Amino acid sequence: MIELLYFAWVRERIGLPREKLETNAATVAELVAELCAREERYAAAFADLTSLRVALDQELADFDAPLAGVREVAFFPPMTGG
Amino acid sequence: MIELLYFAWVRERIGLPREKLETNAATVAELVAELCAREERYAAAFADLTSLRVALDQELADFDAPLAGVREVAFFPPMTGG
Amino acid sequence: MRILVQSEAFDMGAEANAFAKTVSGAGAIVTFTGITRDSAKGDLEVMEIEHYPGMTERALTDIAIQAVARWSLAGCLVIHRYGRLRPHDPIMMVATAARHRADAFAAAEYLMDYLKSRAPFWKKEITASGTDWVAAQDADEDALKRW
Amino acid sequence: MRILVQSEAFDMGAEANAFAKTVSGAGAIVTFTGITRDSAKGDLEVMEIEHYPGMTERALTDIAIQAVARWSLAGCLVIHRYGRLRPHDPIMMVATAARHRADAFAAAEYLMDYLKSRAPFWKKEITASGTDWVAAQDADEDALKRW
Repeated sequence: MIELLYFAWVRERIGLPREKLETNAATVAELVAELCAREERYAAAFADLTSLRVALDQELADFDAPLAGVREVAFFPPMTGG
Repeated sequence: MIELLYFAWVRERIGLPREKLETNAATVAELVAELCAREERYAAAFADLTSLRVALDQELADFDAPLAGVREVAFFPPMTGG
Repeated sequence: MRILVQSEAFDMGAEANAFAKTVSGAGAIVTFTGITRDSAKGDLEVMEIEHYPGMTERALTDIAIQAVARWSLAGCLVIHRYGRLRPHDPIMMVATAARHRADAFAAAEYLMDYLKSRAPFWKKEITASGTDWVAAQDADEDALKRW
Repeated sequence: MRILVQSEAFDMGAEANAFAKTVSGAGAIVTFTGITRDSAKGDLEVMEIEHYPGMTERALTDIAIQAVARWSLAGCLVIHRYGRLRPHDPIMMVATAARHRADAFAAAEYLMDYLKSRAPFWKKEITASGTDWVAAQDADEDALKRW
């Protein structure tokens, strides 16, 4: 069971800030494909991966990173702090 | 008649902060030569011109700058503000 | 090293003075403060700053550790707000202290460059005419390349 | 633009806050504060700062005018003390404000680089073992070449 977190317009498009998921996805990309197949709002949120960032257990990662052992996956747009 | 000002160790070596002078020197370099000929303490202060700076009427200048029209000549070491 | 992520307002001057008291042997203190700018049309009502609790503190701490490792710093402070800000409200500040000015300036710029693109904050402009997520700037991502 | 040459102490935080109030439309405020460091031996009693009244104000004003002409600044402040300072006393500060951080940082560094080598101040260290004029650093003169 992993926890998914969504921020900024990713959160708005998907319509919720977090959810728990049972998945067999081996990588972030596989997880994204699984979510997109589930419902249109996920497909809309993940339509352009170049405009998205992902963090695994609160560390920035790539979309081809493995999910083994990961408890928390967060998706969000490029950050705009400062 | 021009006014001469000395700062930092130039002031200490010459032994006074300012003085007035009647001079026919055409350039700063000529003025320095005139002062050095006058007394040993001037020669000591002006021994190494590369370690000195000069300002004419409160603007940094070169030692070959002309003195025509200048009212205030200041000699000092490289500045150490900040 | 002090990292504060908070919704409360902060007093830039008071924070700068408090920081200065904690750094000994420093000859140079640099502060940067980011202020909420109005929209181009001058109709910004609220700048809403969303963040990722937990990761934010980790990311800011990592960035500060990098800065301390890279320059000789006598101290390093990062404050970043989240929540609803009004035009002219301070959003964040960093402060660095070092023996010499070059280190203090470089470390402050490094902190800002990384904080802009690597700390999980997102800004949304709320104006009379609607809401808009502020887009990341290519220039901010490019700024990282100099380090 | 505000240039202050004074023997009195100043409060870095209060000056930073007062400066921030005078700049509108700025998204970025940078401050630099120079602090009197102790001598290497830790026996500094007084740092005596001599200056050239009249030329000091002119030189600082010229440097600030250059900075304002070169970067888009919403404001610019320079404070420099003279007279007898103790270890840990603030000597001087500059503050810059701009829409974006790059301009505020660059202008503050420019002001500092020129102020170091082109404003007529001289520092003398007075310790238990004697007095010493602080020598200008080649690195400070070299720093001007980048502008």
